[in-house]
Amino acid sequence: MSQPVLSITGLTVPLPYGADRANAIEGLSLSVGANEIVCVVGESGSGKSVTASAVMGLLPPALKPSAGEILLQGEDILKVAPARLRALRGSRMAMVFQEPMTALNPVLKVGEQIAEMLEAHAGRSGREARRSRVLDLLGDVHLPDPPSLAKAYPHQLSGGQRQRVMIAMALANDPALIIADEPTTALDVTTQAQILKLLKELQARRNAGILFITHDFGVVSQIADRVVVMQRGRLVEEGRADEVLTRPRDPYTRMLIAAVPSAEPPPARPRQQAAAPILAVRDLTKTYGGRGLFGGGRAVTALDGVSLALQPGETLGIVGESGSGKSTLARCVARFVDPSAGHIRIGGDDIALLPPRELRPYRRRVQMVFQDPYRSLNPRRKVGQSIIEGPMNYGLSKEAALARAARLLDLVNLEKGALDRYPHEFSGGQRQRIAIARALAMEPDVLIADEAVSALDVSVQRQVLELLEDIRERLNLSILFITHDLRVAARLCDRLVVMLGGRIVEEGPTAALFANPRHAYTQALFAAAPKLRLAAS
Amino acid sequence: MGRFLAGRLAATLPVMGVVAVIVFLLLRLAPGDPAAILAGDAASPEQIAAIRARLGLDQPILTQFLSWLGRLLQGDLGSSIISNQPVAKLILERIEPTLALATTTIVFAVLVAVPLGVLAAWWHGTWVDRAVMAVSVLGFSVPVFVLGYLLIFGFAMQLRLLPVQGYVSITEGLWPFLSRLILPTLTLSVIYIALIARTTRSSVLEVLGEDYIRTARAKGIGETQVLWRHALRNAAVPVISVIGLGIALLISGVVVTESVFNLPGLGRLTVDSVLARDYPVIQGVILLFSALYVVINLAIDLSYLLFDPRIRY
Amino acid sequence: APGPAMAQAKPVTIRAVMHSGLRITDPIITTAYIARNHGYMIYDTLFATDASFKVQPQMVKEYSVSDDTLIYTFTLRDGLKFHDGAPVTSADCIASLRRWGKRDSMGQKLMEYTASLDAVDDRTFTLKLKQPYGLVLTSLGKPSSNVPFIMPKRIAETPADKNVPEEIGSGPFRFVKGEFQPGLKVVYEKNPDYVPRSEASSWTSGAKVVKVDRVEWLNIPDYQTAVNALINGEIDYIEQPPHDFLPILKAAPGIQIINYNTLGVSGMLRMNWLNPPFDNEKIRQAALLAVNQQDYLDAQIGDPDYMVPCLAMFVCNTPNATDAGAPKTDLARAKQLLKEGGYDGKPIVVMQPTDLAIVAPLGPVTAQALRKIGMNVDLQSMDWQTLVGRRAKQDPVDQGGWNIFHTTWVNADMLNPVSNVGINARGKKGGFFGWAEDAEIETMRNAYALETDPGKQVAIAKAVQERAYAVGMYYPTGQFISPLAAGPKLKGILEAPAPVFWNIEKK
Amino acid sequence: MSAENRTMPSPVTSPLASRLATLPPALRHPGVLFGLAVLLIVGLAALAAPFLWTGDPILLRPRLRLKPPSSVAWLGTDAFGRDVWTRVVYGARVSLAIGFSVAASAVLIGLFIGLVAGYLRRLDAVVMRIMDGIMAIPSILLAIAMVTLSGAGIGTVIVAIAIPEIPRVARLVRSVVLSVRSEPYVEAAIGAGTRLPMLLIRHVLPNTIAPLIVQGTYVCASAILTEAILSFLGAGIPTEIPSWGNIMAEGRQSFQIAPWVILFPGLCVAATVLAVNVIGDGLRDALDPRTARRVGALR
Ligand SMILES: Nc1ncnc2c1ncn2[C@@H]1O[C@H](COP(=O)(O)OP(=O)(O)OP(=O)(O)O)[C@@H](O)[C@H]1O
Ligand SMILES: Nc1ncnc2c1ncn2[C@@H]1O[C@H](COP(=O)(O)OP(=O)(O)OP(=O)(O)O)[C@@H](O)[C@H]1O
Ligand SMILES: [Mg+2]
Ligand SMILES: [Mg+2]
Repeated sequence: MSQPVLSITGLTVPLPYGADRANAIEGLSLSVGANEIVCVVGESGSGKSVTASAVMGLLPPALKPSAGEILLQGEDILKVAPARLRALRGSRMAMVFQEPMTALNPVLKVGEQIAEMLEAHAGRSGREARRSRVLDLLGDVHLPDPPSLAKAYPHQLSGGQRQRVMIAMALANDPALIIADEPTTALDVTTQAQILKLLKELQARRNAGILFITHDFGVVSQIADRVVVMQRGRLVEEGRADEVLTRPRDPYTRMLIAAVPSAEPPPARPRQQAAAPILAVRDLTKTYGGRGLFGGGRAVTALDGVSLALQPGETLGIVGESGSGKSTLARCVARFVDPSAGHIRIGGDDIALLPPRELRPYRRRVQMVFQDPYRSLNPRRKVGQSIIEGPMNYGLSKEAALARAARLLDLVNLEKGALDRYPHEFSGGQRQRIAIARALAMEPDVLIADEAVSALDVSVQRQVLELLEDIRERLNLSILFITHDLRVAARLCDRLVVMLGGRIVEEGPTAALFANPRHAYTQALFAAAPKLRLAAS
Repeated sequence: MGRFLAGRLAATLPVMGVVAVIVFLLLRLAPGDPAAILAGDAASPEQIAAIRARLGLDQPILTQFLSWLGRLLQGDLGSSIISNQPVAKLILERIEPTLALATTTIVFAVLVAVPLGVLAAWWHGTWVDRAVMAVSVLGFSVPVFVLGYLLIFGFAMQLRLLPVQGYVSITEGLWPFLSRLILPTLTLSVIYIALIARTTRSSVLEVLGEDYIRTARAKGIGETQVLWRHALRNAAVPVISVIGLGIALLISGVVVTESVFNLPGLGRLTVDSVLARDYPVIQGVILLFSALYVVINLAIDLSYLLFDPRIRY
Repeated sequence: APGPAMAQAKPVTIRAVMHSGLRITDPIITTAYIARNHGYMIYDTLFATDASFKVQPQMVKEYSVSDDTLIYTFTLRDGLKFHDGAPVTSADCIASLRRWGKRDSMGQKLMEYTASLDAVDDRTFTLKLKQPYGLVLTSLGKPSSNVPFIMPKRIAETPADKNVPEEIGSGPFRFVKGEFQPGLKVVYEKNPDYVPRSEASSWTSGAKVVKVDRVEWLNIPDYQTAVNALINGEIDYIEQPPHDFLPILKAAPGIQIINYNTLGVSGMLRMNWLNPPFDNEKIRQAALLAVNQQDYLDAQIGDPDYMVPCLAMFVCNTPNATDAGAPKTDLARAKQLLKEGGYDGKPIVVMQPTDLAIVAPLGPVTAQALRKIGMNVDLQSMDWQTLVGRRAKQDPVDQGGWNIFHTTWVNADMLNPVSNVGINARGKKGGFFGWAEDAEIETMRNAYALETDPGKQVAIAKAVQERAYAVGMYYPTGQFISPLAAGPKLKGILEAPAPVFWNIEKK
Repeated sequence: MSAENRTMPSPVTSPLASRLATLPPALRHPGVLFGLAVLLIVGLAALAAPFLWTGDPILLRPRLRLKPPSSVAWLGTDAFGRDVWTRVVYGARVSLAIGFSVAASAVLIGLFIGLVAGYLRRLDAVVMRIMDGIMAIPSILLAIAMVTLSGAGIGTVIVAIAIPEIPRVARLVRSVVLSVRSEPYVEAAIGAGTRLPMLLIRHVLPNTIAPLIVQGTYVCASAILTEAILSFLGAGIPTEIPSWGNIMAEGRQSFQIAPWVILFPGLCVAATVLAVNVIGDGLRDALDPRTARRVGALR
């Protein structure tokens, strides 16, 4: 192998005083060769993003590397002058940031933002030349109609499109190194697949090295040449992708890989068919906007005559394209938004159009677990207070509510002491378990989980999924489970509905649907899911 | 957009209605009697009562309000009780100096405060930041009239660079016009600069922490460009809001500044007519102020469109 | 607009800052001094008082009094012309006097005794009295508010409680209507048609020769600014710079400080006779014994050069001056009177106008004096117009009434028992605010008005003053002189009981 | 960002650090400490006014008017011969009282209105139009009208200055409420059947505190200044009750011959306003929910 594009040796970045560990990264060494894709995986907070920022010279001021070197084609990033560093950024190395929603400047047209990259590195001087180059780039990343797209603002693009704009920007000056930090976390599998394909194509064409950060093993297995595994700031394992995935040596790697849910639905659970569904939705329609005194602008039909039924003890999965109305459905059922028309029966009563005042008795029976566990807990209230709030609203005494909360914490595998701590003192997985405990404290009939595990890394995700499996058995709970991760759906759900454009396009038992998808969109969805070659667990 | 405009303009009516009612009640409940003022020192109660009757001040408040409203709807603001001049004429005569002062103040304040705020945010936590903040807070701490006197003392009396007082219309030459506005503008803009600079600082500071700033840096563009092109435009909306909110503040400040520098503007007209209980003039001026306020707020909301393409109406 | 002749050379303009802004342009409906000053600019008077308190003809060429002193015949000078070009006629004078007679206190009195006013011809008219009356010429030559200014008949026929529609007189200046901004700026230009008398100027009598093209009155509300502007040469004249600024003005090069009104100004402490405790004569006397004039003058003026300690109600250094009956501060006696009067400790409401710098200091001084003898004082700050509204209320204190307020008068208004409103003892029936009521004084005032012998008038005035102090009509808080300040370019500023702009040159 | 370092929990290693760590985080900010110290001094001086070598604040000595600072009158005398030091010390009582009660009342009332308007859609339009209306009336004018309406007095001045501030506070609170009401934890609480008053108190209110403190300090500072302006216009506190505002307003006449009358209260106003503003800025830095969230998220 010739000189690597990027070679990091012995890099250590200390954390500021008072953090949970001394160094964000410690003695890290890794390299990326030309025309090579190196995937970095590891738990949340293991230092992946800090590594990426260090390479770009974009560490936050609080973090200063204390040892090691970062060679970009032989030049030490940590030692070069700021002007030189600026010259290197964007021309020799470029980065695709994790969050396409926030990484683009909302007030500048995307074309301008790409052109700025060219401008900054003088190479292409003429305004016209730059313009045509921008259009070429937009075409390269398979964006439709580049001339009009270049004039769009970021908020006018879908998540996938923005992600591709970021990539186009990164490629603008043919950099030798591309760093991509979890570029697909927020995307549904179809869009994700497009982007991965694109990256691979481009890399091959331009002979660049790519450092790709992700926690999705499906993605790793699809594109990685080599894999680097990080834990608590250290590199614990490194090797060729197929080797690491199929024959992991480090225990941590093995644990991670074992946590990846399989795409095969487990055998259907034996359940007795109840006579009446606990939740029945019929012809539910929701139109946003359009009304209002001074006109709310465009009207969006987010739900268009959706019907479904949920049996006691059943877990119903909802999958579908981004923007297909999944969250809207969940929020209508929980009555956080008012449906425009239709029926929602809980037990026997139709609550679809009840005024808020009369909803209170039903609130207890339907509980929701939100996608973002941190934001769904009031940061200023102790965990205990959050859990007992609901039961006490319905007349339980404080002692009884606390006793129940303690029991539930035990159920979700947290010690009792957790009651007196604040949400920020917990990890993401723990918080999600607290949120589940809070929902369960209401002793609901139906639990709605909207993307409740999407933000978690695989090991934590696995804990939460296990917890849900356990609880639904013990409490005979009905669950409406919304996800874009087909593996997760396959693992947990008894039945699945597939949504597209506000309608249900297909529905059936999980195994049957996986085996034999009939609707074209369902087929596309399954096809897009990354295939995995993993170590047998 | 059209509907938004129509809606907003429609919403001004209730606002102005509220203002009209509040002001009317406040004035009529306040003690003091323009008739007694007109009648003079040696007037008998009968003479005062006769004047009250002639002015219609002996009618029930509701009747007075309705007749004022009726005339207003015909576009008639009435006449000053004291000087007998039409209110519209009085206001027209006074509007120019106030408008001139307000404009120079806003322009000057923005030109100074925004760069100061940006600098402070950029040098966040350093002495530059602290100096800018200290200066702007200090500016905020000196009563307007004290500052006015100090400026007059320094620039007009000691250095003899500028005139002490007065107003000259721009039609009589740019320098005569400007020279008389410089000190009042400085005086009035200090508070304003403090307010805008602080808002700009915190707003830019917030934006500097955003992901797209990191993206911009990752492109390898210079820091100046990061600051002006990427940060400032995103920080604009709160800054514009505070400029808008500050206009109410400006109107209050104008009152004092106009007296100190003897500018024949609306602020003085307002104070004079309040002190003389010249009801029709006060009502007219306040109505104008509230209309102005509504229009300015609308303009500000519209200007958001310029800075943030995500905002639509 | 300035005529073509003026447009050629730059007009010589005096820029003057007056004590307040002109809003009401009718010197008959208001007693406001600014309106009086305005009146002297554009109107002329039949008679005028000179520096030795003698009444001299002004518009009148000659006059005669019948032997029974009941018929006065007046003949106007030649060539008197209003600014609209019309000649001044007897009819104009009669209408103007009638209107003035409805408003001015001396005018009202004169009209009481007047049987008729008749035109003999265009330039001659007569005033016929019902009985002999001593103050006919004194009234017609009255130097201060309300001055019987002569207006065209059509304007003088405006109801006496309505502002005149036009500012047209026959005086030495013309009002420039187009440049009038109420409360801000008044512009006068020289009246080229004015024919001055040949006598030397003395107060408001004699020649009124205008030596500049324009006079602009500006209202600069902040004296600090006005003083600075004068020093900087932006203005030429400040009518009444507060005394605290005089040291600065004196120190500034070329600034002249001129005591133009040697008669000066008097302060007045006025009690409300309708409300307890000052409905009780003993307590009013207690108050008069508690206060000390020197304190007022010190607080108000500060500079001894400009104060005239004086307890004469009809103004020191004038014919009627006397200190008869004047109280001497005596706290022990005051306390005793207070006890005798049965003061119950209820708070005394003293109104203090904080926006009127010359009156503002009086309230606190009174409060401190009354507290010293054990009165409970509620000193209430307010703006002058609130005070003006509130002092007209005859209600009890807890219903918006009041106990004490202070004001100041130009001494030209205080010279005799008839014109001095503080001595008006008619109570609620036409008395001045405070509504002092005393039949004895009213009788003496009438006697004074009817008395034609100046020596006897002086005796009556003395008796009135003694009685007025004894019943506690008011307390004079002291006389003072308010000088004017002028820039180095002004020459020839005249002494007068009101600021006048004729005879002033600007070089 | 360095704001985060400052608010990172301090290491429990040195004794000083551990003592600092026991302070609420907002109080550890140096600006806040400085501001509090200044306010404490001014506040104590106001409370202990009679014991600070002061005389009678309303004792007129007309013969001693406008005397420069001397051993008799440390800070000189004003145009009534009153002792400036005494009046400035007593004036602290009034000025602080005005600053704080205006801030407190404007914040409390504005908070209530903002919460209600932000949460009850139906009231929102009406209430906010009224607020707009009040906001459109120049505050000085309203104050003059109020003062002339009910007479000059501390109470009136406080009400007069507070009223125009209420709409600004209400707007601020409303905007916070609008953004908080869609937070998942608020929905979670609704889902848990929490009734409206509790929902507002427990979940919405705490989020308004940080911006309200900033706004409150701003209002407090500007109230002290507005009182001075009102006195300047002759509609302020009665002269019998010394306040920094009316001392300066009365002293402005003698500004050039007796600058001490204005200078000392002016310095006091400047120091207090500076202190209050610095506290406000410090609290904003320290309590910024974004900073707080970022710190939390990092752990
Ligand atoms: N600005 C900062 N100031 C202080 N500590 C920081 C900062 N940024 C990151 N850290 C710390 O550095 C460590 C590594 O963070 P990093 O963002 O690299 O994690 P990551 O591996 O990217 O995790 P994730 O998968 O959640 O994105 C964490 O302990 C984090 O708390
Ligand atoms: N408050 C709202 N106002 C207007 N439109 C909305 C609102 N919320 C959602 N929508 C629109 O309704 C449609 C469905 O949104 P929803 O959030 O239900 O999608 P989703 O299936 O949950 O998507 P994702 O997987 O991206 O979360 C989208 O087009 C969205 O833009
Ligand atoms: Mg990361
Ligand atoms: Mg969703």
